[in-house]
Amino acid sequence: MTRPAPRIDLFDVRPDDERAVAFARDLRVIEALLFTASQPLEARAFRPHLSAGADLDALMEALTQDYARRGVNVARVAGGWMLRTAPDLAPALADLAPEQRKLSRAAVEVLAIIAYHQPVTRAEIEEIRGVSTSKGTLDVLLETGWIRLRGRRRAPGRPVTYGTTPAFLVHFGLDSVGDLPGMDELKGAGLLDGRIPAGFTIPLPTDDPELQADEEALEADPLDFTLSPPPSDDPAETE
Amino acid sequence: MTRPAPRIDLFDVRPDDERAVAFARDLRVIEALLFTASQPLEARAFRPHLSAGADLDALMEALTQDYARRGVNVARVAGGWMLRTAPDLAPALADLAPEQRKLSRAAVEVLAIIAYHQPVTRAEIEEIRGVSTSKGTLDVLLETGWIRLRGRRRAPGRPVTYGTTPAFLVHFGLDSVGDLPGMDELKGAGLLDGRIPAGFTIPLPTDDPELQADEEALEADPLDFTLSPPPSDDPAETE
Amino acid sequence: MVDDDSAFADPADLSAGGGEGAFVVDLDGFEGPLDLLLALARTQKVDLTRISILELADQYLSFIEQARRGRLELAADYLVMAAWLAYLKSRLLLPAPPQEEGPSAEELAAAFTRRLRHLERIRRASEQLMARPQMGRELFARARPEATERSPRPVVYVASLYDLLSAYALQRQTEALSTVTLKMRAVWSLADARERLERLLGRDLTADWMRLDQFLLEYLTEPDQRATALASSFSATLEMVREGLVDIRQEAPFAPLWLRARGAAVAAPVGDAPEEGAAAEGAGPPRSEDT
Repeated sequence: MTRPAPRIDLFDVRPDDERAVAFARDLRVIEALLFTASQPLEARAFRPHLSAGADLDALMEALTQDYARRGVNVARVAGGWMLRTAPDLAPALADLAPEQRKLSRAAVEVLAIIAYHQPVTRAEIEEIRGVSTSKGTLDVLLETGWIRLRGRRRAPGRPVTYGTTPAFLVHFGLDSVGDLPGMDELKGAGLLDGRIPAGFTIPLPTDDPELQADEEALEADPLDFTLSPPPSDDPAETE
Repeated sequence: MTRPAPRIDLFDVRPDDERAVAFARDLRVIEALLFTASQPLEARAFRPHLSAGADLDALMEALTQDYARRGVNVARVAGGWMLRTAPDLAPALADLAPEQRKLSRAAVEVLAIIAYHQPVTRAEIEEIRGVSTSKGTLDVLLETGWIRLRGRRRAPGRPVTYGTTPAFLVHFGLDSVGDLPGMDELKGAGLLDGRIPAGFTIPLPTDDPELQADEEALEADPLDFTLSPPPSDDPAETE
Repeated sequence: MVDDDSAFADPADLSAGGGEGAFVVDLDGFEGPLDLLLALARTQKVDLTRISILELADQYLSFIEQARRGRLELAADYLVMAAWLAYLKSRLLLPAPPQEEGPSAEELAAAFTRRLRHLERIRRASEQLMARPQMGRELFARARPEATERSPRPVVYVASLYDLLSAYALQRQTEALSTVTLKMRAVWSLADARERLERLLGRDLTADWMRLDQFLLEYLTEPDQRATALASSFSATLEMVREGLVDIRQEAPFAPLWLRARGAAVAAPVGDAPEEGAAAEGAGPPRSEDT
């Protein structure tokens, strides 16, 4: 095994090398921005803070390299970049992890179906699994913040469509839903019940906030209390 | 001015150099711990995670040096260490885009009543909502610049009347408050349903700067701070 | 349909039902018939594409049979699936009828296999997904990202016109409807009426006959309370008559009701007033209780 070459010190620049000075400053700014961000930052979050004509790709590449062997890494997630601890340190940091409730197999399966088939309705999830989905399962997934109600399918009954959130991508370290593991295997597979012809392929999942052609907005239905906003927690409001 | 010597790459170690490997690993762990910490960390916070016999002073010294020229620095704070952005970057990080904050449901409700019922007093708002309105809610609305104190109702207690501002019209894309949809339009939009009892009306609001017949000027009362003018952008209010 | 497990079920190995051919009949471990079928298919140890549907159907049917012999309550889903597989099996074994409608037995079987394979792929994908390093478990982000040398951001509030209008409509609607309920609560209870009557009669030292509605007038500023006040007061009056506290009389049906405190009238013989013969029904009881 060969060791990677020692890094060049990106921050060690000659003061008269204007480009290098600007590059180093931009790197520092990006580093600081990433450090302060609670969400992955997209390119447009950096631009206003960088020098004119900064090469963001080169900057991100240099910073990613620079952090690669450190205890904190630059990761490409949910269409942006974020800092997070290095995966190999997980055992050393294990006691930082709060006691996590493990998702049940049912919940994991429903999450996967939503991720790979989004936008997807509850009936479709049930069709794939062959069992009805308890409301609790969807509630737990909604509570994780990984799935959301997208809209309604333009179909009889106007069923709600589900999809994943950017928080889902961040949690599982994915840049986009196209990077979901096992996508290739699923793509060629026939879908759902026997009525669908053999050559049918699964459409690529999309978590685009824009509604699909067969979706419509999820407007509040006064009778559907599951969609009504939660009660205000402002004590003065509750009389 | 002399440039400091380029740093040595702390993370570039020969795999057979056991001490260097342990040192680099400890550095990475410290880095990760500092990164995830919400408080400055004291020496004893690191110990359990480090290799036996780790020289914490040497580690912290090396890490502090290593971060010194970066966009994020190791700082000695309150008897511990923390990572924070380099002080010289503060101007560059200053947020250019203002933070978008969603109004609470309570605030939207109060705003809606003020818009439709202006000039309206707090008691009248509460009558319509059926709950008391926290001062915070009105403060937030005043902060948005969308509502203003108009004057006082010529009635016992001389309650303050509220109304909307031109900024309100701009934000909601209205030409005038007269463009707020009336009952038929609200019904048409499905916002009001058929259960509305007879005699239900929606008032014609006015945001005319001229005081109404039952209003009088809002002079400052030196003892009543709740009525003191907000940081209003309407200079007429501040006298 | 069977409900799946609660979202945080115990993470017991759910494939526990599927040993080497010899099945422990325990449906608790399975999430519906498809799950059971997948577990059964696994015992064939072949790729799902090459699985024998006939063999699978037999395995499933005998499993269900065992479960029923063990007097286990079987969810309808399992029985529906059993019926369907039995049907598919017979279609596969028997020669196709000359004019068959709909998909052929082979097409049904193929579609069924696809469905099983799809669930299996989703399962595999979900395992891969969950095997990834996850935030807060293996990877950690900044705990308090705001603790930095940054100047505070200006705040801009956002709300949409739709938010505004729906909030308004919802409130007005709620208010309009709740106002109706409030009005319905504006009822004189019997206790209210009696308390007021007692106060009135106690105040009236002369204890003359007085008209009930006359006395009520002073309370009744709102016309829509008349009916409830009159009804409750009348009922209260009857109660007080029964207790011997007041006398009541009425000249004719729908004529004004008169009442007076009984205590003031003890001296006067009650029964001799000629008008009392015309007293309405409500005035009857006092005489009978007089004895």
